[in-house]
Amino acid sequence: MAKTILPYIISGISVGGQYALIAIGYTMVYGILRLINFAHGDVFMVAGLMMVYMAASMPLYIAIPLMIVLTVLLGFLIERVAYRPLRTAPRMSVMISAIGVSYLIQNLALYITGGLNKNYPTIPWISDRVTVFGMETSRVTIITPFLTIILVVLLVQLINHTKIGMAMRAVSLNFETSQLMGIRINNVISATFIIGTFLAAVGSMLFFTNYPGVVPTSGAMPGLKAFVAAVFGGIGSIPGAVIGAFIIGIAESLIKGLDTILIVQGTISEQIGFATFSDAFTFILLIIVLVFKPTGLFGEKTTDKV
Amino acid sequence: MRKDRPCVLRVEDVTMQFGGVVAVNDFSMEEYEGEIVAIIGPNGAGKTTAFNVITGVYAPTNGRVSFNGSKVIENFPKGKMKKGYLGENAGKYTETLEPTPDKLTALGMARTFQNIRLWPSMSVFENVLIAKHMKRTSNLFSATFGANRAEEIRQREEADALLETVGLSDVRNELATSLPYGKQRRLEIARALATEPKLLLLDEPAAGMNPQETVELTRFIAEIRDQFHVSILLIEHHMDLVMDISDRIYVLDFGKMIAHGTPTEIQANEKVIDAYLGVADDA
Amino acid sequence: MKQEYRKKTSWGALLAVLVFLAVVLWLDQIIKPTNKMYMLLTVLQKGSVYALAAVSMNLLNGYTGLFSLGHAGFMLIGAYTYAIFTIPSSARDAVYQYFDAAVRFSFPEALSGVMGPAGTAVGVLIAVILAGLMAAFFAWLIGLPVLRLKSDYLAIATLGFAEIIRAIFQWQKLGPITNGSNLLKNFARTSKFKLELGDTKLVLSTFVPVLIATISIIIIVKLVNSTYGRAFKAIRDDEIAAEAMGINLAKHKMLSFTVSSFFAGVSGAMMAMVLSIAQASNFKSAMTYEILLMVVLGGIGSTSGSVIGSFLFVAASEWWLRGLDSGSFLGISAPGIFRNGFRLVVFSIIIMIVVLFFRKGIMGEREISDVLRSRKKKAGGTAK
Amino acid sequence: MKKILAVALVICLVFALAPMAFADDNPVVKIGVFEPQSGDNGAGGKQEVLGMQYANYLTPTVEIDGVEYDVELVYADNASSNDKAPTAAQDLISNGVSLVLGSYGSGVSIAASDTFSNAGVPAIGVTCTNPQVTSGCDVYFRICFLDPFQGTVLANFAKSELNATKAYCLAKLGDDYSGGLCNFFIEAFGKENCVYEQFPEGTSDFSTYITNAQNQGCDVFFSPVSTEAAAQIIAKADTQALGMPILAGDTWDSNVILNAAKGTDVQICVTTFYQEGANEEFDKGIKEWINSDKTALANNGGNDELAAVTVMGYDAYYVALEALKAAGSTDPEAVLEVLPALSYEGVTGAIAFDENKDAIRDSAFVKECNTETGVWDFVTVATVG
Repeated sequence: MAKTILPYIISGISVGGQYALIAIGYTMVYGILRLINFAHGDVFMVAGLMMVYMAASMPLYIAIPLMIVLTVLLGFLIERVAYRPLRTAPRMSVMISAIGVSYLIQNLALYITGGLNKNYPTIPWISDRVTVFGMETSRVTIITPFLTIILVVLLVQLINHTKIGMAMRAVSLNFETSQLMGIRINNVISATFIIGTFLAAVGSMLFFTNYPGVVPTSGAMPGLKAFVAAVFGGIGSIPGAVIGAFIIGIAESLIKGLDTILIVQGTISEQIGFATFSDAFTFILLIIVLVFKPTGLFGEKTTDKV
Repeated sequence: MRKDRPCVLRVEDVTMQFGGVVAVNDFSMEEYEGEIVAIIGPNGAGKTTAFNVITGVYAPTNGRVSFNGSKVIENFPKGKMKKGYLGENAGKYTETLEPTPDKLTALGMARTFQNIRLWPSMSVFENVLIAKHMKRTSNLFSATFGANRAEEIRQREEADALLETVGLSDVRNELATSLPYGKQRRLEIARALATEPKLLLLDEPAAGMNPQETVELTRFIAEIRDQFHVSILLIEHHMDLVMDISDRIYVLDFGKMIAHGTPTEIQANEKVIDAYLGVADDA
Repeated sequence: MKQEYRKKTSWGALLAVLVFLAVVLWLDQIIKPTNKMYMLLTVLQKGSVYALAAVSMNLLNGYTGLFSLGHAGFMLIGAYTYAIFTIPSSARDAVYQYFDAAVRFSFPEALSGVMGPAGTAVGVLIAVILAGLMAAFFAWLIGLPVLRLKSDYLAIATLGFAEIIRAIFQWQKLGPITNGSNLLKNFARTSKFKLELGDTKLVLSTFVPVLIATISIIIIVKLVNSTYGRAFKAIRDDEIAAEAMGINLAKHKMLSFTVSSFFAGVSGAMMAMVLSIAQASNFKSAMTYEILLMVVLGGIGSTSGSVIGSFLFVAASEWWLRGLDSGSFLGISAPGIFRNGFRLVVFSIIIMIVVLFFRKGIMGEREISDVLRSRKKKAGGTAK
Repeated sequence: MKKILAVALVICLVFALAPMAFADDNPVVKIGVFEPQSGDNGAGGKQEVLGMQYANYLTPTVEIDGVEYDVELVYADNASSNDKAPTAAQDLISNGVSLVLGSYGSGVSIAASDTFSNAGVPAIGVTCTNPQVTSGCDVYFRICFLDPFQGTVLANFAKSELNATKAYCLAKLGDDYSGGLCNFFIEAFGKENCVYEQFPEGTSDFSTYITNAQNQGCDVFFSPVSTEAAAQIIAKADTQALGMPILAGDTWDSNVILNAAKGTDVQICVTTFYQEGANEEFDKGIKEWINSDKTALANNGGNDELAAVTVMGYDAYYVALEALKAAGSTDPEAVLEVLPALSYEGVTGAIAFDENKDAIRDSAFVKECNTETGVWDFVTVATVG
């Protein structure tokens, strides 16, 4: 039994770690701007594409830092160009703008790649094959969760113990009041986007090393799932997003293997086709959470003012 | 007091807690047909919260509200609230009755809002007409395919008549939010009247008005009580207005009712003077 | 000042619609598929599908203020319902290649047996309505839990439901009904819509979808102008005030959601009809986004805006900007830049410009009739 | 007001532009190329087009009814997507093509068949192997073998050559090519001995499917999916030590697979239409051409390793020319009339159509990937007896 399930769990934890790195960007932006940044998943994809093109023309030790810097720049620019002008507009307009940005990035990527699958460069060491518990896998699978947790701990430290972190917490509690208190909202928002895209860039490196094909729509599904993870954990809460991401990663992996697990167990005799629902399951989880605990696992309750 | 008349609204032991904060604590009151009753109290005393409980916006933590002799809202502390309940009447109420505001409006309660909530994209006329939606007999299909023409014409005429009565006919086609403040207030009241209520709840109708406008409003409120045969419950800070038109007054402080009586009684009440009038001069 | 309420049948508008339909019917006869101008018909066909989809989405997002992103899911239900119930029995086995088809009933076929050629038309109509009803039914099921959610949570929940619906329709176990994840075809489709009057054949390939869309949009316009439409707008403008004025939020949101989904289902059926195939994998969330962008382009809260927006969108992406993809555009030849995908890039930039700088879209919240009226006023000097 | 003006301006512009397209009266015959240039099958589609382009480069003109015509290839990208296919097809038809070649991937061909049939423009399927392509459409012909045949060949090969007793079959949801081929494979291999799974579009995590195959104790991994997915499956099969041979259909006969498999220890066998080296002269010519043309080289994945689909594309072009010659007209209707009786001796063998408008072919090549050198090794020619 354990041997049957273990590979799914390990692969799930690894995917979960990658979702977590994307989910943090969603949850932080939502916490501050109340905006579902639909373009975040696409930024993640662009990070992958940049790596593909840069690794072809320069050594990895230059390509990786450069890719991270450029991705962060992209995240920063998106906020500046597409969200900042709409700061006072209704929430729906901003969300539409986010969808528009996502549409633009995907189409741009489609144009540049010609719609063809691009193979992610092999990053030495992390993509080597290793054996864990008698199971063959790549090293990236094993290091992802650890790296994720280290980054999250660092981030939490940053938020709890630095001036910008305090400003972020203040802004997410109350936008207008913080503004009145002299916090430079724009700087805080830019910082949020920079941190979010930085983590997405790191996440993209791990994700695409693990699943080495980059297409224009590569970011859409992981992005959506990461967002669901953020909602699941309670939007605005960083530990919540991380835990949510791990749960979703593992659940998704188990769903894909559920037929096999049940057949090996002897519970069922033929395929049921659960794998069809591997993406949909995430959303089923989302709807259950939204209906029964709309604030997620760690979110705080708010009351509307009349 | 007009105890000879039927009781329109009876509030019993209503308590509203938000987490550890008790906004309204064991508030009880009644209002009889044709009365104008005011709730007063310093800022943060829980007046608007009490309003919101009565109109169904919030489900109370504990207590009961009856309207026109029948029970419409009832609740008792449960879940997290059960442990943290700070009121005195736990266990008195056993039923859960939490209607949404529209149900209460359908029964004959209508309200205005402290910070005016007109429908901004619509004209003055439409604002009143939509309030008539509730009185429709048509369903989605008959309305879409124009089978409700007679009703539609009638409702339009009624809305126009109402605008005429409240003196807003001249701005009928203006955008509601383009009106001056005083007229917006008046329109909000007209809109509430369009639902043909028995009880009209006015949340600080004179807020932000100058003395001249306040005097007009005072007259207006008295007029509509007589003309539309409604009882009126109002929250107000303008003491002139309150003392002028109220039949009775309830005074809230920190969620608790500290006094009630006729304007003269209240003006003489020590507690009220200490807690309220003594501290804050009327705005 | 007081104006008499007059019945809003504007004969001018009706005449315009009839003339438009007649022109479409005429174009249908003169433009053959091998003609260069056939693109015009393609645009009319697809445009009417998307116009209805956009108008129905606008009913929800624009008039009721419910930001829902589940449109593609309801269109999928409509497309499948329509397709499944119009495949002739002779073609069933070929379509359900790997399954034993469970549904073996076709409305057009059954009715043409009873009523002759007219039965086919009635059958198609019944299937289209059934497609709408199915979508509305699913919307009702979904609406029960999710309509309580606020703005962006509602958006993401409905988006999720669309994905769930898509997965269900692709499920192998439902193969006997849905043909698994494989495509459905050979059902009643526009390319086969013809009317035989003695010797002359009347081609109806474009006329039928345009007609269905026109009727549906007229119904939606009537709804929007009715007391229910006003209630929807009240909910959009201020939910709390609407509820306080006796408008039952749950009921009206559900009404708007199901009606919108009904027409989404109808547009899904039309999409199947026009594309002549139906497959779950086509109804991705990207389709919802595109429809949303059409609504935004035309102006959120304007029905005529949605119609104009979707025709512009379809015409630009299918026809006018095609040159951007194939080497030369407006006489400029630059195969290096104008290559595959450039059209969509230009297109998405245009959309971003609209979203950022012309937030009201083409029409704002106005309708064509408002625009015409204000022009008439201007022409008539100061007369009120 | 300004906006109305703008809209009116745009409309005027369009109608001003439209007539420009009519002025084209050179003696040109147009052949439509209905192939994916983007999306999942974009890489494969480009390789198939290469063959047509090479043939067009060798034979740019054709004599029809005594008149010398320039042959123009008109492209339409069906984007590997069933909902884009009908519009792409319509685009070709409106462009006045005499006949259409394509597509790589069966789904798009099935999706577009109605459009072709409605316009009466004949289409010749080059490598679309699903039976529905021709069975459901009166104008669709095809020059390759069919999935029932290919599936049986593969199943027999798995049983007899690979000694497999239990097969894991992986297809893409909603993809007629992989789904169809898996179905016919399962039919031939025995339903009870097969595990059949489908992955949704946009899947990037194939490791779970590999674990599934291992856990269920399968001994052959059959996954005739697109080359995009293939590269990822191979990478995962390597890192997770799959431990069973991978078997696939004609799409995998591509240098994408060779590149992905080189240096790994994964065993890969495919069935295909053509074996490199069967016609030395042709091989040499086309390789020279590919190497001389930068775009062609890029479209072929950066090297000159021939894909079978390229060769099929080459043959398809000549079949089209033969049809035009036989018809003696550029009229699609005339071409349609002569197609059933047409025969042509191509590089991939003799081509003729049976009563189902399908090619009469009874053999497929089986190749195995040499993971050290990164080329295909010929295994056998398989037929179904």
